[in-house]
Amino acid sequence: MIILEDIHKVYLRKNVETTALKGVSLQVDKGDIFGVIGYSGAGKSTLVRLVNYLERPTSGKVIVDGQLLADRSAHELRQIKKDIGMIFQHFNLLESKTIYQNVAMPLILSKKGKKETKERVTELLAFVGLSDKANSYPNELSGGQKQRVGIARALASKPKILLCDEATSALDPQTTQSILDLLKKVNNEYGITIMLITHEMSVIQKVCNKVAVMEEGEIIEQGSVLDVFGHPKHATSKNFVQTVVRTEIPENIKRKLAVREVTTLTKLEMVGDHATEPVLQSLINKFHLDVSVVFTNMTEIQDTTLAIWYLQIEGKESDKRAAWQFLEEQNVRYEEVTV
Amino acid sequence: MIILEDIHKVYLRKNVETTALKGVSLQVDKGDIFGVIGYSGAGKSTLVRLVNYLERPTSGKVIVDGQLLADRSAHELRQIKKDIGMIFQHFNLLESKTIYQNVAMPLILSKKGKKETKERVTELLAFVGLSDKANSYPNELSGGQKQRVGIARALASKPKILLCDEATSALDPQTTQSILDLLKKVNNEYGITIMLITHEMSVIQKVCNKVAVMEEGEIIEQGSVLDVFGHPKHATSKNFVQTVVRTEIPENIKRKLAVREVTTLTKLEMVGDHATEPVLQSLINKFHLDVSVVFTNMTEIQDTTLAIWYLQIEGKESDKRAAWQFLEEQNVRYEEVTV
Amino acid sequence: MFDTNITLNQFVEAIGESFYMVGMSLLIGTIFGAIFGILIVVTRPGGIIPFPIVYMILNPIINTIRSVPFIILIVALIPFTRSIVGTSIGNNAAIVPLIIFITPFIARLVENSLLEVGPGIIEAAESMGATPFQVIWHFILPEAFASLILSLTTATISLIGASAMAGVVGAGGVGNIAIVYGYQRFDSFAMFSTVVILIIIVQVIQSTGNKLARMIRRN
Amino acid sequence: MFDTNITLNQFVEAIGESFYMVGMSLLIGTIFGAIFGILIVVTRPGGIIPFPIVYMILNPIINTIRSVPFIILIVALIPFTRSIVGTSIGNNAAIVPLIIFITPFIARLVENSLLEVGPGIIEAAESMGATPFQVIWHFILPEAFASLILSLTTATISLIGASAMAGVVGAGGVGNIAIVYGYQRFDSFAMFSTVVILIIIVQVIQSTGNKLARMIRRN
Amino acid sequence: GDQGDTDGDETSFVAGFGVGTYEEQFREGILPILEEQGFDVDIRILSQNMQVNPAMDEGSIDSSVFQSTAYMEAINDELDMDMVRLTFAPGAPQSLHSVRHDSLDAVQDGSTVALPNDPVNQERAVRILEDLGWVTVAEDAGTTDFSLSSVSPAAYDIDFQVLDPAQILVSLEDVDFGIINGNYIADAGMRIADGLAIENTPEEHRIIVTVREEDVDTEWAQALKAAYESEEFEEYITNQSKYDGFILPYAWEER
Ligand SMILES: Nc1ncnc2c1ncn2[C@@H]1O[C@H](COP(=O)(O)OP(=O)(O)OP(=O)(O)O)[C@@H](O)[C@H]1O
Ligand SMILES: Nc1ncnc2c1ncn2[C@@H]1O[C@H](COP(=O)(O)OP(=O)(O)OP(=O)(O)O)[C@@H](O)[C@H]1O
Ligand SMILES: [Mg+2]
Ligand SMILES: [Mg+2]
Repeated sequence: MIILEDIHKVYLRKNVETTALKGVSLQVDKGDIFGVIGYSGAGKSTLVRLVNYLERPTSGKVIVDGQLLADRSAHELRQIKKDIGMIFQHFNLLESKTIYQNVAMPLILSKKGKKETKERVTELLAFVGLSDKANSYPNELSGGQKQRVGIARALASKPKILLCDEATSALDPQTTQSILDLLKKVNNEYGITIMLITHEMSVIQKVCNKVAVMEEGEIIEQGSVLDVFGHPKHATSKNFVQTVVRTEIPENIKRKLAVREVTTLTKLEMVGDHATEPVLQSLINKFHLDVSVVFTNMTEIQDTTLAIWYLQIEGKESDKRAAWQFLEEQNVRYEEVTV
Repeated sequence: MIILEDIHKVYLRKNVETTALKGVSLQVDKGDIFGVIGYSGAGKSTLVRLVNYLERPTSGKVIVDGQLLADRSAHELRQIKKDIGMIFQHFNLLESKTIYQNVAMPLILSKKGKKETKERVTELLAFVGLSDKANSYPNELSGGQKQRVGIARALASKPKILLCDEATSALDPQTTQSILDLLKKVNNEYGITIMLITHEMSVIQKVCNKVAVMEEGEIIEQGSVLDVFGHPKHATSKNFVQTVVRTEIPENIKRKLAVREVTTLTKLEMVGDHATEPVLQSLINKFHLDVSVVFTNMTEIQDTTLAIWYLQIEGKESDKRAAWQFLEEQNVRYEEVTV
Repeated sequence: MFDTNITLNQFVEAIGESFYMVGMSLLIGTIFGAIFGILIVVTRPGGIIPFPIVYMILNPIINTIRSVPFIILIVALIPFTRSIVGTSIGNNAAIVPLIIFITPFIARLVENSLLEVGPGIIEAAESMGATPFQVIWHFILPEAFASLILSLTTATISLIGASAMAGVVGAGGVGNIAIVYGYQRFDSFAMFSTVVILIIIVQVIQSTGNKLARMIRRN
Repeated sequence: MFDTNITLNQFVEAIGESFYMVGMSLLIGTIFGAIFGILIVVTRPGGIIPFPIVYMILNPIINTIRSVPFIILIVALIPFTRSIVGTSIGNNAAIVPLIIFITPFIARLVENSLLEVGPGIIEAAESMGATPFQVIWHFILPEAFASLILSLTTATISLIGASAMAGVVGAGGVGNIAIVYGYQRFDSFAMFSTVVILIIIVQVIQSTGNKLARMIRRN
Repeated sequence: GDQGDTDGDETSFVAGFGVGTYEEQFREGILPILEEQGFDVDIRILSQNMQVNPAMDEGSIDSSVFQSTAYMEAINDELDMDMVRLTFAPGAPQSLHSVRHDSLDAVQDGSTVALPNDPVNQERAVRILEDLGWVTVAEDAGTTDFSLSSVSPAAYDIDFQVLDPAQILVSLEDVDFGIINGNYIADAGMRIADGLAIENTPEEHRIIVTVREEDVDTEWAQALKAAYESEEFEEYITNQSKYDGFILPYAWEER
């Protein structure tokens, strides 16, 4: 549904060139919730702004819904844009209009009836928890309230594609959760395609089915969220994944291990149903091993549980070998790690 | 060092009153890193803006460094403000000046020498990773880059108090981490007092020693981070803590438990060194219980580890009782919970 | 009572004439000025509908008219004025050069105000697929409204000043009384009282403008 | 060659006189206009140094001067002019009323431009403990600079228009040639050529202003 | 010098004018005579006649040619000055013109007549209409503050259009009749003689050369007087067709 082909984007000012995108290609299918992460300045905002042609590529193709945007007339572009909602990083609200009018704007532009507009706006404001601010002006709102107005506005016209540039970064976790639930709902019910920039891996973890990791204008890794989160390949991706899926042992525990002169640990990785199976007990009871849990973490990704265990195992070598065999049979990934 | 006493703040426009703060009192000691969390619109920004008198209280006292701000002359207030750095939620950068000039501004205002200014600004820009953007203008920066400029600017004059209004909300986790490290460093080395608003509990978890939870203009809970995180009392606080310290069982695991008709679980809570002790193995080996780990989570708070275990324990009643006894001796909090 | 040649009647009539001339020319001048100001903002290179030809024609025309001293403008426009209102003298005839005088002035002020609207707002509009007209009507104009009001206030006051010259073509008005009686006939009372009236009128217009602008800015 | 009364020499001299009068009065008028404009912005209720008395005095003074038709202003100022430049006749004498005319005009435009600077910027300044002067100098003025340039352009062009009236007190200049020869002596060539010169001058000023403003806005 | 008061120095002075014919006469006909005699003359043009007397009052100019004796005397009262008539200058009479009508007979109630807006010229214009019997002028009509309130209908109820003097000529199409100052007629390439009525200028309305009383006996004032009365100047005036119809100084008639 959204295809970017070998996009380059160069900003030029007074002979100073800033290359924001260096040959980016990606495909977002209909119904995807596509997450984009990356360090600050990686080119994420530039990337999504290409989709509704707020930014034109220096080279490369932007294809939305089968239409090559470069070939479309201004009028056709406007029609395409009407089906693309956008939540801006800096909100871009009209200071001169009330919250109600801000949210109603896309409907007014589409010449929707008064009644329909009123219903829709009222519903959306209620949803984002700002019904009592309908007649306030943006400069009377808190940061998070402004962001919610931006979200309501982007959804007002029931777009087919929704572009979110850090739509929840100014929101507390609860509000974020309710917004994410809404995004999931519109995605499920209306099949809206969503492209979502965020810094919070937890956001991607909760709603995205696909993710692209950007670094210095390039996509360094992309794929299904479970793949990327489970086995990030690139160092940057690992860093990001690390923030939600604690796959590494925290420093303070490492320090204690050092004191106790522990150098080798066994790391187990279990996904899905395996995660909650009594593997640990089997190791202790069946193989008579001495097991202590050094660090453990369970994370939900897309309704699946990913469990990481760092264990200190002692016992007879033969018992251990038997235990390894057992783990392999159980499809549990295990690994000896040195700390 | 910062004392707020029974502060009320009412915004008035056209006879519409918005009460942003309803009798807030708090004390931030010298050297504290004081976190403020709360839902969007709770009054967090209003609260910190009182400290440098950008907002004047409708009633109540603001005392900074022993000085009642209401009693100070405009000139004295300016001197006080010079020692208070502020990072704004919306950055508030000068569009007409380069990044270098923006960061240099507090130094220029204090009439610092050219050389000193240059050194300090260069150092700060290097720190926030924007050395190559020194001659760019704010509108050429990404959201996170702007935020970093705001951070560098607030630190430029080596303030005694730093107010951060969501200073890292537009930043990726790595950059956030490096900023937080910096905050910790200036806090340690120069004893800077920091008041920090954030939505990300993980930020508070990483750097704050004290935290206040706000709701609808009131502080509903405050205290040391370990206390509030370990045992949040108020429902809202629990919700917040929940986002980083997974104390509840995820939905998908609950569903599976329901299928298996499991209704009671044992919840263990271990803090500090206890967290990594081989309690589990003892339960299995010493008391011959059948233990399977349903859900587990370990979180670092301020260099201490907090571990939560949800266990499905089966075995003889007598064995269980002995186990409970053992846990009590070990100072492990345990609880039977129904799912 | 006073040593003056003018009667209260003349005064009242002059005030009426001033309001008529300034009001009419302000009304029409604002319409055209706003249109030209908007055109010049949107058609400029980098504007929302870049249209270099329109910009390159409109810009010098505005400058040209602004260059011409008002009195010359009055004379130069006589044939045009006559073709529009049928005569080159009287209040109606004065309105034509007043319009031509104030239109480019308003256009420039409008231009300046509109250029102040941030690019983020225009991006928001474009992301919604707003037509150029909608961008102007629903986004740029409302955002620039406070500034536009102040600009219009400035223009109105300049217009009042210019209307004093309307006496050249036999129009009346308060300013003309100041010139014809106060200045040419050394009638200090007439001079003084007309200036006072002008001050009051201007003061009222200015504070109305300020109040409106402040209301719109809500501070 | 042409049926005209004026010589090339007169023309060149007039251009020089225009530049002198407009330049001088612009320079001084800008200084005072900027000061008053700034004062009126910062002392207003809710401004950075609310000082109702200054505001309440300055605001009507600006309005008062703006209310007075320029020709009346020239005459009314004669005693003042004489006390300043020693005579009420000639180019120097014309500069005084031109300054008095343009100062409040610039003050108003400056006011309008400065009011456009967002409250966030001023908060940033205040949070740094900037003195009112620093707030103005380091924050408000640079942020409003592009708009100020356009305002100054507008003022300059209005000043050129007004300077055409300087002939009333025996000053010269291009506009005066247009009036004296073109208007009063029906010398079409003089009229036409002076207007062309004015157009060129104004066009140059305007495009310089536009270019500067665009450079500052960087788009 | 720049300053009118050239104390002691009697060979230089500042000559002030309004716009138009009198300044041109001076520049072309008088100035050469004075310069030959070694006088240093600075010419000042004020684009509004109104400003000439105040300029003389403050000493910025030493002589002027633009007003009539009657007006000068009224101003002497008004501004408390002491100007005197040095001599007469060739004056352009006002004349009544029309492009709509061929003769005065077309006048009727409601006919529009354009008049100059300044008091001096307005009074002169009204006097022409008074001579024609169209209006009557009140006994106590002012001079410096002459206004139409002292004019009442006689034979006809005339509709006055008060315009800038220079404007009347341009606006002739829009009125039935217009009374135009002679200097504009000359400048516009028309002839005073073509007017439907020409001002019968009484002495007190003839154009004079004015100086301050204290200056009358100065060297330059006497030379100026002599120049205006000279044959050389008379020759210049009478040889130029644009001065046809001008009212010539008494000094020349007496010759
Ligand atoms: N200038 C104002 N006029 C009226 N109401 C205001 C104004 N500023 C803030 N408020 C209101 O006061 C309340 C508290 O605002 P505040 O900005 O302190 O919230 P916050 O906790 O910082 O929220 P966020 O996390 O979304 O930034 C909000 O309901 C807001 O709408
Ligand atoms: N108008 C512009 N002119 C010049 N450079 C620009 C411009 N806009 C963006 N850039 C640069 O392009 C790069 C990518 O910017 P972009 O806004 O896409 O980053 P981002 O990934 O969205 O970052 P963030 O997470 O901080 O918002 C940055 O280095 C930025 O400085
Ligand atoms: Mg971005
Ligand atoms: Mg806030």
